[in-house]
Amino acid sequence: MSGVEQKALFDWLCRMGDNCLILGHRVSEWCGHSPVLEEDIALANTALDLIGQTQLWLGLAGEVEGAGRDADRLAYHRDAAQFRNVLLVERPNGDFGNTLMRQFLFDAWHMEMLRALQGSSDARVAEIAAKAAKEVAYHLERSADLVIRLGDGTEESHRRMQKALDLLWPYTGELFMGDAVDQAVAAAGIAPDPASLKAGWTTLVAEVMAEATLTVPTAPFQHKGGKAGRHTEALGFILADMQFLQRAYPGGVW
Amino acid sequence: MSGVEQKALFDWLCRMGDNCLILGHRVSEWCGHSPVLEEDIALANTALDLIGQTQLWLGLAGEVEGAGRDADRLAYHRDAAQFRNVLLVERPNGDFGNTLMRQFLFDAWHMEMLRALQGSSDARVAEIAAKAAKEVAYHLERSADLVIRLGDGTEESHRRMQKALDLLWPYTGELFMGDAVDQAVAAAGIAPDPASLKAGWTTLVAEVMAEATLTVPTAPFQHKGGKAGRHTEALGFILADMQFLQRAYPGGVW
Amino acid sequence: SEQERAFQDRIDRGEKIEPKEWMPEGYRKTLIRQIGQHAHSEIVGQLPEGNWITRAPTLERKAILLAKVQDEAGHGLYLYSAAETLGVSRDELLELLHNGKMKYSSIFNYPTLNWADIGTVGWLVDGAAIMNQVQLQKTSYGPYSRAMIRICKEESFHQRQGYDILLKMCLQGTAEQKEMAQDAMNRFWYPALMMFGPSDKDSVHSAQSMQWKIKINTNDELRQKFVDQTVPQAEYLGLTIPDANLKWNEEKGGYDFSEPDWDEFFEVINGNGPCNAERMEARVTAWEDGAWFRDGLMAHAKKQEARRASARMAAE
Amino acid sequence: SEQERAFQDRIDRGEKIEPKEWMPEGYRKTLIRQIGQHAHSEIVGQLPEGNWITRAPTLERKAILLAKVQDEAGHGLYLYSAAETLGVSRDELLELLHNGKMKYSSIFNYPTLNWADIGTVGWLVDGAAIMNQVQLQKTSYGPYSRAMIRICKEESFHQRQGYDILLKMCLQGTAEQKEMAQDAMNRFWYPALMMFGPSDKDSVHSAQSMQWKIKINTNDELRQKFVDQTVPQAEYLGLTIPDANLKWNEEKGGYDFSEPDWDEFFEVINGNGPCNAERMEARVTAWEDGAWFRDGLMAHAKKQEARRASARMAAE
Repeated sequence: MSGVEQKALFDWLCRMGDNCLILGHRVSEWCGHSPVLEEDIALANTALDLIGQTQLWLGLAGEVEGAGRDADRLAYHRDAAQFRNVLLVERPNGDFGNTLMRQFLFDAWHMEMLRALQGSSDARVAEIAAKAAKEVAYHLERSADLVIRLGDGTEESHRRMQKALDLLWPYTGELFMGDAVDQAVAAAGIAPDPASLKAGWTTLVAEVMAEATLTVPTAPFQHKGGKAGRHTEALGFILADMQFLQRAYPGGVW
Repeated sequence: MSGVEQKALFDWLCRMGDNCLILGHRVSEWCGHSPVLEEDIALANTALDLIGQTQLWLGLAGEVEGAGRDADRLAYHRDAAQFRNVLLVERPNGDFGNTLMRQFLFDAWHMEMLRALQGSSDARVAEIAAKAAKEVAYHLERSADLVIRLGDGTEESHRRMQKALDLLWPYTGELFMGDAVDQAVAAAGIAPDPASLKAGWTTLVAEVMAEATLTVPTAPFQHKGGKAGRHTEALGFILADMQFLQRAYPGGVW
Repeated sequence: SEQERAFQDRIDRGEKIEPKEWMPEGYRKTLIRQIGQHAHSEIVGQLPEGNWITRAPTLERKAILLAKVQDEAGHGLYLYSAAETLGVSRDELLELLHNGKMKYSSIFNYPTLNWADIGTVGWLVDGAAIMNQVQLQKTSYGPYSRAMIRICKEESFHQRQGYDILLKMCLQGTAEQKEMAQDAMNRFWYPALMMFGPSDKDSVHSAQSMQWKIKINTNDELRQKFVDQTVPQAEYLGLTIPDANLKWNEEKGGYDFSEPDWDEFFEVINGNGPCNAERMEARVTAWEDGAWFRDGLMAHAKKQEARRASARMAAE
Repeated sequence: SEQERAFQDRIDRGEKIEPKEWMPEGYRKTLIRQIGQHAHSEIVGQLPEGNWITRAPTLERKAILLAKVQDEAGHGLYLYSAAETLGVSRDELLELLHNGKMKYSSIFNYPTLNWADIGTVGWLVDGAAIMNQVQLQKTSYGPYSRAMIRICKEESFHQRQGYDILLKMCLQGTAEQKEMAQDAMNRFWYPALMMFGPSDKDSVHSAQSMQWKIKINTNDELRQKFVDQTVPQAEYLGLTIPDANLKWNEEKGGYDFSEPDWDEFFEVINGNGPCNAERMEARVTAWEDGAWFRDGLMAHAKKQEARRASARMAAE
């Protein structure tokens, strides 16, 4: 692997890992506060899967980088500008409908991505993807189902889900925007071109929203920046909590 | 000064400083989010005064300790268990009425305390108190006035203020509880016995609440712990934000 | 009565009582109270630990804590199901929790203030809970007993994970970390002892519950067992138990120790603990804010049912 | 008309127009829009800086930032008062802000992502604002001109404080801190240039505003002045301005530089910036959540008035 490719692969792996880490963090904020016990369980389970995937992606990122950073080092000792997650996953939880909608929009992309990655030219990537895909298939099944039921539920639940969709929609475009990093890993056969995932995602989202009686927004504006380290103001606060102990107690053993 | 007295004085100064620091932090969370522009200004001003007082108290604490810690070191490099503020000041902001009620209950104590401290046997303490008293007199005038106007305003504003008073009441008792630290500084003539402030405080609170048409709670239970470093779960999150930069960038120059 | 005597005979023979079978009203009520409280404790118990999930110091610790909190919610589910076999629904029980008519374990009214608290909660609180629950595997009500068997397996896992946090902090960690652990011990020791309930002589329900084998051991027996088990573990960690009277008693073959402050216990039970108000507010808010969600799912289910019905009609 | 000519003559002679005096409707409207936008900018401008108050790295920096944000709210107050002299109330203007019919400076739709952003906002954003405001001290409308004189004094203080943050970080700080500062520069440079508005040739209102001396300098003049002033300051900090075309032009005695991306500018103006939705949500939420507070104060004032009235009646 050339140095350039290695750097691109590292960046790309951080994107995968950071998406899982930050979404897992957001989901875990619900712990003990969800509308019904079954959801407490399901959310904890989702967060747990995502943190597990974080360990795999960031662990591999550290290996690829070869600078002695392991998954924890990457998770706990980078500041916001070094994080590579898409903005979607750092959006505040809002109400439970907003949390579910964010989960569905992400899961639908995540599933497409992991499917494609199982054919990666890098065996380690393919292996992680295969493991994660099993978990994410379940996440997607669950979030799609809930979006449908709540969209086509009461007037109130419909209103909330439509609002969530409208609010989150401008954060979905980034999932499919490619840059030099994406081109490099795509050229090496490691990962798909992000744009190639859009058709499948769009179809699934359209189907689910139709069944949920929700209207897919058409406004073209889309946020971006997360993949390059330009985040929203929310991320700094997430990291202040997440990293407190590691930052406050250097040399601690946990 | 004996070693014991010095330690007690240090602890006591931390209590004074930490009260200002943590309340200042809470108040500053409102910045740009208050119900009316005049309140944005007043709150920023209150927070500013409190941070200024923090610098004086913690600065003196550091001097007394003589271990090379300055006010910033004390503010930014202690964890929750080393903080000595009363629990009242770390209570979440809640609605604006709750914030005002917390401010009034604290200001009323703060004023009594600062008045007494102007006769401190320690000239440095008396000097800080004299300076702070001018600012706090204004805080108290303002918070008492608003509590009265909102208590005797609409039904809704009355309800909110009464709820705030009921919620915060069990956090006022700690202001008047003495311990070995208080005894030591009282014996040295540095600060009053906390219990001695209660009569004045109670009278003022009763007057203001009467004018505000609010009912002073009678339930006897009172929380404690903050003065000894046993806080509520809220403080850790406050510190995670407050201390992030100092913790994350050791050796930084700001 | 005849029925009551026959019932007691079955209990004495060690038979399990099953849902549809006759039971005295007092037995049913006591079980509902006990199982309900236990279920509530599991869900309220998510809060103090959940408080540290976003701040867990490593990814592995975060994952372990998430799994633990998930287990607790799961235990809540088993227990509400066990209570439902006695004719009371989960929603009814939750309403009693929310309006303050039912309690949860008072240990969860204490805050978690540093990361060592998470270890300590696992070690001491889950440890005390297990001590209670192990005996309850032998309880006379079948569904409760079976729930306990499942729960005990997971709990002992939790206890070991909690102890492991402290092993790391105390034996490999920095001086600051060890201080955290001692601070946690100082705060949790007596509340953990309180978990077994008041001394047998002051315990209202104990005698009847033991006769019905709803409880197997007395509060004091369990507390003694807990202390005897815990002291050497604390010694291994190098932590000091905050009790000047703690001393090995050769004669009784166990430790002598100070009673917790029972006034505090009753205060906390009655709402005056450090976190009672927050815990209840968190649960009630979650429930109220989630009403639209539950209503939405319900409405969807009805629509689906109606659609299926009209599809059947069309097909006929 | 005769009146309009006389009005223009007064302006041309450098006289100030005062509230009660006759003015063309267009003049009044233009002023209301400009002063209102400026006032809104001050209050929305509290948000990106307020975002770092709780995380300011030292007590002194926290105090300075609090004072600054307080000043901004104060500026908002002066400006709403100036607008009120034109017959529009603060509440009316706020309603126009909240329903999206009035704008605020689009710079505040960019996020503050690290502590150097606070320095950079002070240095570049306040710097650009001052460049605009200094000329406005000479504006033809009296109350506006006087508000500007007060504001300018405070703003130049803010700019120095912002630059001081960067001096510390860039000249005495760690490599990581310098990286933060460069990152902030990269993100804020073009948005700061946009603050002067589109190029004169594309600016709708400019010519008339200049004739009325509501504006004194053109957008392009001010932008050029800003770049010429800023480049050496950046050099002193050791920061690179993210513009490959930036070059001293001996002939014109100023720098050549790249235009900002005006498509982005218009997108952001039209709601599609990084933080537009958050900023508006924050302001609208603050206003709506505060309704009970404002109503309470109003109700109390009425009660007091009624009490005074009945006391007067009783006394008569």
